[in-house]
Amino acid sequence: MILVLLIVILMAGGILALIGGKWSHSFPRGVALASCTVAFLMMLSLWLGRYKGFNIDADSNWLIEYHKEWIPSFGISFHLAVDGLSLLLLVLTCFIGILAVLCSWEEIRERTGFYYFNLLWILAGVAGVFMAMDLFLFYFFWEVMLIPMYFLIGIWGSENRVYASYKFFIFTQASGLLMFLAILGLYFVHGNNTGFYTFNYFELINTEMPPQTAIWLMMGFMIAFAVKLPVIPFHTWLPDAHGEAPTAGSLILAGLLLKTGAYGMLRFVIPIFPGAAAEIALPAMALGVAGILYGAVMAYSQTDLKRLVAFTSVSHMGFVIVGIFAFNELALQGVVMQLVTHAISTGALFIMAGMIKERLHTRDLGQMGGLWTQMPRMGALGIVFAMASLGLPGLGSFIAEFLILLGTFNAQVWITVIAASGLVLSAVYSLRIVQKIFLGPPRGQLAADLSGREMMIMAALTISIVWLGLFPQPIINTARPAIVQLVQMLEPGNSLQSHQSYVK
Amino acid sequence: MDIAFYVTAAVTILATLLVITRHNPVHALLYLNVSLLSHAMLFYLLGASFAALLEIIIYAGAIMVLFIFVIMLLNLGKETAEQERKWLKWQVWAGPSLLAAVLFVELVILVSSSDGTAYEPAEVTPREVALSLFQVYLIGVELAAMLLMAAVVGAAHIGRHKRLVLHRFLKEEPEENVHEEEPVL
Amino acid sequence: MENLLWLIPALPLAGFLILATLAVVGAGKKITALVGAGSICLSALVTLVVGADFLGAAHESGTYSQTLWTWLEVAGLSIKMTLTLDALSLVFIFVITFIGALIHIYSAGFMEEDRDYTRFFASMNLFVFSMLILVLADNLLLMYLGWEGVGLCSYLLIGFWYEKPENGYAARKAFTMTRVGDTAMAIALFMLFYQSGTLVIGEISTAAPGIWTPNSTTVTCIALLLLAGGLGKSAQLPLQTWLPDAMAGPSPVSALIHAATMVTAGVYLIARMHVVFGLSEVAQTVVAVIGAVTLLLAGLTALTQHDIKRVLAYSTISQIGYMFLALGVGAWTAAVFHFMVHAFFKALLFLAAGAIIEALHHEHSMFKMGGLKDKMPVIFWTFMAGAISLAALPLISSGFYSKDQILWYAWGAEGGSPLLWAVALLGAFITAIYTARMVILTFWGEAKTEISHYPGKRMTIPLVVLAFFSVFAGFIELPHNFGHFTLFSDLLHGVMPETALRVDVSSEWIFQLLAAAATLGGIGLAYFYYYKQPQRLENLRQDMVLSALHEFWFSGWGFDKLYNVVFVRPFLAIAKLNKADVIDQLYTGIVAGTDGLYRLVARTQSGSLRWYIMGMVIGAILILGIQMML
Amino acid sequence: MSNSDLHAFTPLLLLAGASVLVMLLIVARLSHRVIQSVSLVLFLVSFASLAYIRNVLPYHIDPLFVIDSFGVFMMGLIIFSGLVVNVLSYIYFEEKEEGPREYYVLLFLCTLGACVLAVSEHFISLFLGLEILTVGLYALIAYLRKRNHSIEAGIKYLILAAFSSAFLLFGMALIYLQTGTMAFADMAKAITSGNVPPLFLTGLGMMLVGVGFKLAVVPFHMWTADVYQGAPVPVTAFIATASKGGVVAVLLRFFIMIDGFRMEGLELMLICIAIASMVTGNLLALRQNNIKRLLAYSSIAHLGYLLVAFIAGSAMVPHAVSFYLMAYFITTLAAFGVIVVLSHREADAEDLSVYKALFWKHPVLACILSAALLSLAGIPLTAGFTGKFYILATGIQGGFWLLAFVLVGSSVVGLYYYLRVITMMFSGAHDHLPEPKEKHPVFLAISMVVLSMLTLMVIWLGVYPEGMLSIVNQFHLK
Amino acid sequence: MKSSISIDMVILLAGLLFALGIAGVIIRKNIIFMLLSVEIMLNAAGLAFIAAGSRWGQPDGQVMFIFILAMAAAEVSIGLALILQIYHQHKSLDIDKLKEMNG
Repeated sequence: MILVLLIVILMAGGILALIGGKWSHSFPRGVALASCTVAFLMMLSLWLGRYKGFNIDADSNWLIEYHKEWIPSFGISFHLAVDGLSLLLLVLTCFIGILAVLCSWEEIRERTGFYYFNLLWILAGVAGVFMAMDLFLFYFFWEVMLIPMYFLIGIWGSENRVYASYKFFIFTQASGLLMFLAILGLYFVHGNNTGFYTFNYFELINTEMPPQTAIWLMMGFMIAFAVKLPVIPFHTWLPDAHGEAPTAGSLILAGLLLKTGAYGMLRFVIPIFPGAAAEIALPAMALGVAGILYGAVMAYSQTDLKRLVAFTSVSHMGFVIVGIFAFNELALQGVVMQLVTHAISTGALFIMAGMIKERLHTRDLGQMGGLWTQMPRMGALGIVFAMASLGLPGLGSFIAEFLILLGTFNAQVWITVIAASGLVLSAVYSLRIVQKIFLGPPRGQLAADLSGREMMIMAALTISIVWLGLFPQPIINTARPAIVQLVQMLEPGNSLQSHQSYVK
Repeated sequence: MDIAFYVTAAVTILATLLVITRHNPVHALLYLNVSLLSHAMLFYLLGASFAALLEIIIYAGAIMVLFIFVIMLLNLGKETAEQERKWLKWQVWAGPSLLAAVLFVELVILVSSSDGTAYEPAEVTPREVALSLFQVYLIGVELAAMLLMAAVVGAAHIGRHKRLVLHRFLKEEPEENVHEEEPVL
Repeated sequence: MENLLWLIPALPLAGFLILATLAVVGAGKKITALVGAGSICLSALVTLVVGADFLGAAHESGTYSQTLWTWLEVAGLSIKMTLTLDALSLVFIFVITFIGALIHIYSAGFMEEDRDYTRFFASMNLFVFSMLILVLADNLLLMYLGWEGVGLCSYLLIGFWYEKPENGYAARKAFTMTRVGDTAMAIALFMLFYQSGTLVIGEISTAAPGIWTPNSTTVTCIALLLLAGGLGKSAQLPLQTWLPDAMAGPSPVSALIHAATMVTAGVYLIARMHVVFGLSEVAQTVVAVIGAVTLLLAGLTALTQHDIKRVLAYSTISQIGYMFLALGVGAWTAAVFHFMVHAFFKALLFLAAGAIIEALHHEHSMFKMGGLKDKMPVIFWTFMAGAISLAALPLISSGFYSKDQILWYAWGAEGGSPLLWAVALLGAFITAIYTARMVILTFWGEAKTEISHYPGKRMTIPLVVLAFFSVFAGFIELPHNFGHFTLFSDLLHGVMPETALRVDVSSEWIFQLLAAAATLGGIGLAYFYYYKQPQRLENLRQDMVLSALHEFWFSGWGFDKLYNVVFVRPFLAIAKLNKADVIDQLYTGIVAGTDGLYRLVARTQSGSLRWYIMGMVIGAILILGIQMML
Repeated sequence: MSNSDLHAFTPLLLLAGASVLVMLLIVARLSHRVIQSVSLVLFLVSFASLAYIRNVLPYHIDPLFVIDSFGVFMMGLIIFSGLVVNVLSYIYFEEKEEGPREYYVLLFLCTLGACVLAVSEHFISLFLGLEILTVGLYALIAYLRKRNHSIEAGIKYLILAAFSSAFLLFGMALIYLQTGTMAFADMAKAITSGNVPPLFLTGLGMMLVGVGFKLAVVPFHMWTADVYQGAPVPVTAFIATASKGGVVAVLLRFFIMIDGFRMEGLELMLICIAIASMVTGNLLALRQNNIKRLLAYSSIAHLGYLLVAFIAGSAMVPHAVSFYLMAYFITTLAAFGVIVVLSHREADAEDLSVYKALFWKHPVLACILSAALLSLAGIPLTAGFTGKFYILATGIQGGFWLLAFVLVGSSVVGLYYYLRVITMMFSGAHDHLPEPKEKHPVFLAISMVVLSMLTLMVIWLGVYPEGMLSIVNQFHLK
Repeated sequence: MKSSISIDMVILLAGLLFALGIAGVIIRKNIIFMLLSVEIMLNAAGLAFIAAGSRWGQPDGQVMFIFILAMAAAEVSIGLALILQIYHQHKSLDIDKLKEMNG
């Protein structure tokens, strides 16, 4: 029930904000903050409640489940369930949600009601994606998060927002529809095999199909997730969307929406199509590596701060796909870490870009420089997150990238070596950010240093990233059962009867 | 009786051809009348005498008269014929005719690919038709009435012609010029 | 007492955290200096205590470990936050905390005028912390944390005066180039993990002989990759070009980071992993050759520099070259010994140079100095102490003892060869020349720049202390024919093997003599050209070949240019070329195509009824056509 | 006709009677307000009568009609559309220069025609229903006869409709010639044995031209935009919904009864038509700045989507088609409703610029229109999504992957223009206050209530379609 | 009345007339002529129905014909009313002038 409650709180908060926005300018943000906080606390209590000592209390992977018929005519049910992986991402979702509300606090002055409505509904959609255990429901949530995001970019974005919002929407929608086709295909393959038509994940996971079919169906899923992640060559929506979105929008995009792609691969592509996934592992990893390098080079060449950060996302997500297709526990744990830490580090960079834009009214790196003099606090934090972005040990990203590379090394030596060269390039672009914004002669802009609210946001992020860097074990332990199971699935002749293992 | 059929058919085709090629509307209309009359003849030959009568009375009579009315009302005469002559260049009609011809050829091929047994046209008497109309297809007839009602109401509304009102005190109700009467059934 | 081990890195870390908080809150300079320097001094104190305890207790295993918490535990990979103290790390932490403390005290005076006083000390403290982690780490991943951490601090401190863009670029260059090495090292870590199943250094060292057959490709690969990491940090060929530019940072930074400690991290790494290196002859040879080539190249470059700090920078590269050479030939202890001695005298030289530069309105060029001998006596004498050690003046300088040992092993150790020795000897000659040149240009002759102010006590006292050590630190390790006093190597032999010799030890005196001759010859040559007859030098400059050579050396053998052409420019060109993202053009193309299709079909909606009917007829034709076909 | 015949026939009789009654009211020179209200009541009564005949289903009135649950459902949809159009008509026509009274007569007749189509199982009733609908529409389209666009649209529609009717008739004649019957069921018997005779297929092909015109599928689509644009907005809404619904219903019934799916040639034709419609429709709408035309083009695409389900030929077809039609009807009515509310005396709210900043001026209207457009685009939470899901499921079940891909691909293109409208609605500043509308607060309020209800239905069908699905899934046409 | 007319011949005749009607509709620009041509097509269809009815000896063909007649009348009436309006507004019956809506 807590799972349903999570979605309900977010959605209801959104509606309340929408209605309240008619009368009061500041009411909606209060509501939004309250509902995000409540959601966060709920998830946190769930996590801590299940997390005993060093291991998640796991007599089963599935910690909690909610199941109710929805459209029985098609075998569709409202089926939510959470394992360690989902739980982590849910906590992350709520955390990023709070930050998103906080960093919109002053930035958004118009139509606040509608704004926070959209914000909360995106969160609800993302949360739904992380919980849905019915493929139809999954697709449903997958799309639910799009429209509010589209509004968020399209209404509150900067100059080129309309183009960006179209691009974002059409890319994700197009790929989403392909996934939908694949879901339907899977539905019928399973139905024809067993005579039992259902969208239930735990049933479909055991679908047997000829390899050729599996490849095609998997491609449908893969493309959708690859666009979200994004894997080159499907990344081009990202810089535009990130660049034009309001700060909270970029934060959520980078922090959460991209994660849904990786989550989808972990949750659906590998378990449902282990054979096919193994078959495309090498090309997928090659694309991942290409993404790492390409994203890094592109990031370096950008003059727009937010676009730059967006391309770093492309680069970082390249690690994710490399790690996923390395198919071993080390790499997969690295992927989970990368999902969490990237949300924090890149999110922080976007928040910072937003703060700078609020002060200087530009995202052009050419017009920045020497900001350290006026904003030493931001300068220091900027360096922290630039370092996080380049994977400095001691910060969370390092753990992620190290584990991914370490895991991948076992699978593909040369892929790893090339991917590792991304570490050098990431230093190149990350330091360029620092150089262009904070270093150099001051240009005489008037920019106040961080306010108390902003310090609070950044402090939360800094503490998180350091915590993740020095003591990542809670994350790893929480994700472990899910990851272990995933790895077992990939071993041939070891198809797990997973539906028997969740809590009844 | 084959001869009669072929002659009538020839007349029909010729008349129809002339309808679509004449410049003067009235001429065309008259040719169409000829075509309709020969249609009636064909119907008769096919044993549908009732239909033949209706063709003459309603089609050639009533409907064509409507056309005549309109042509008169709009005073379409020589000028229209001139205009038509200008319009009907071969560049204009060659392509469309070709399309029609292609369609016809296709039809011919498709139709002639059927079994093609000759048959005896059976005569269907007016009585049978009437019985069928008022027993089996009674609802159809009623629906036809609704159809005509729609036509009347529609035509009445569209055909209505507003006069220019010169003085606001003399503003009259728009006069209804019904150019249409309900065709007899 | 050994339980205090964690305090050694924790104190600088606490200092950093306090200073970071102070930076936000805003604090006076006094308290900043107190916290900044105090934390390191305390750390040094703890080091002394712990060190004494360690030496006294003499653990049976020769090491002492302290586990703080588990860092990472995934699928067979278990990394603990464990600090390990053994003789090698003891030497290093001693140097780090002790010299670090002195430099912090010096900095308290040196940086007095600076606006970002707090930031400076915060970064310095963080650096000391990272460096301590690097040397105390019990596993390679933790070491990597320190390894990259010092890189970060180096970056922060090179770019400390960020308002000058060049400084920022220099910092970036340093970070990026070392990152190249670090990445290679990361790959080495992967290989090590999969080969040995652990990243704990001790376990690897123990297990190594059982895992790899000597000279196997794998072990060579691992060693070379580790070496690449070391090359980056230690500014050895071919990753050396960042170090001279790193002189953009404040002089205490150069002293601490770019002379005494961080740049020797490569030496530490190789010494630490000596078991792995010992298994691969190829790797050993490569280390030696790189060391030799680097020391020569850097020495020749130092010969031509104008900027006093750049001379010192190249000399640092050169001296580290010696250490690598020593490592390469298997003279492990000699390398570490030279490291220690070098740390003292090079830190001293940098600090003294910093004091000079500050006194002369931030004038870096030696040719605009001169005549300081009498005006700044303290500086002069301390600088001289450092300089004789650098030049390895026989008998009275500690540099002589450490360098002499290396020269001897370059010949005599099992990995040594006459060629290596010859190069090293030539290097010693060159070292003497540029050292003398530097001293002469700076302190003799006429004064060319006014002195604005004199260094205070906080700056001079550390100089004096360092000068003492530069001169006398060498006496803890004396050659066999000089009393055979081997306190230092004895200490280390618990950790590292003794150097095996291929020739008899009795011939060592010849090489000592030759080394002394080289040094004295070099000094004499410099004295002749730079003091006695400078016009001769002018004549030499007229020579086309020599001046071209001078240019070439001056530019650091053209490495910067080469890298510019081979790496930087192509990268920039690609980045610039593809700024608009070529893949995006694909989608733009699709959009344009769709738009074109739209225009095409939109034209069918002409509004002409006849056209519409024709469309229908065509449709009918097509439908019937399909029927005909089937 | 027996009493039970009459019983089963009540809705149609009511509609026919309503048209006569309204005519009498016109003669009595009652005001627009009264006539509109009376028609509203009459529509409601007809709609309610559908429930009344529920227990006699399925009922055959030989040979012309079969009144079964599918037919009643379709009639329900059609009458419902008529009802909504009727509600919307008041505020639209009251300000117009034309006397709006005859309009209601024609509206009833058209609804009647469409309903006849929905329950006919004979060529004669098919033809008559179609013609009642079409002839009524001639007049309705050109209703604002003083406007050039209206009259242009009228004549275009008239000539094309007659033209296509001729094709339809000729095709029917060929089929009749081949089979000797005009009842669908008998026809099926006549062709069960062996191969389908070519004459029959030719007839089907020619009928397809006629039906294709009514459905506005490519290549018989070109009239759509002009007619949508020229006709009064409520009429456009009617064309988009009821008129198409009736034709789809009869076509489906015809196809299923004669088992048209086994004819490969026909299937191929339909596939071509479906693909062409999806692609062309969406392409045409791409940069359209007139929202009526835009919706016209989108309707072309949507009929293409519908054909995807149609072609699949499985038992799911009637279910998918009925559900999709319902979703489409509700959505389209909502969209046109917004246009009606925003239209002025002088001009319809057809230019996209009218919709600028609508979100801030009329948030409710904007939300309704957005919901409608998103539903048309097939985004979850809306009826359109469920409908599209059903269609895709049907198509994929039949193994028509190509069609499914084209559907997906073209609807991505389609997204663009729906988004354009939505973007238009939230772009622009909140510069001026809502214009003080309207003179007819009561009817405006009623319209708004209806539109809001439609929107709620759109969302309801998107979120919890199970109730409706379980109704739809009972249909059997064989 | 006996005849041995081939069914194909009648259908072909109807088809030809139908095609002529189509040609007329496309060729002519004058709306009246277009309407006339449509009448030709409808007539052709009627002929086909009569022929079919006659082949099967059923009245249905004629019944259908009658309905076609009704439909033709209905259509012509509205069509002509529209023509009047067009003429009043455009002073021309040129269909190509009615192209205001396009795109």
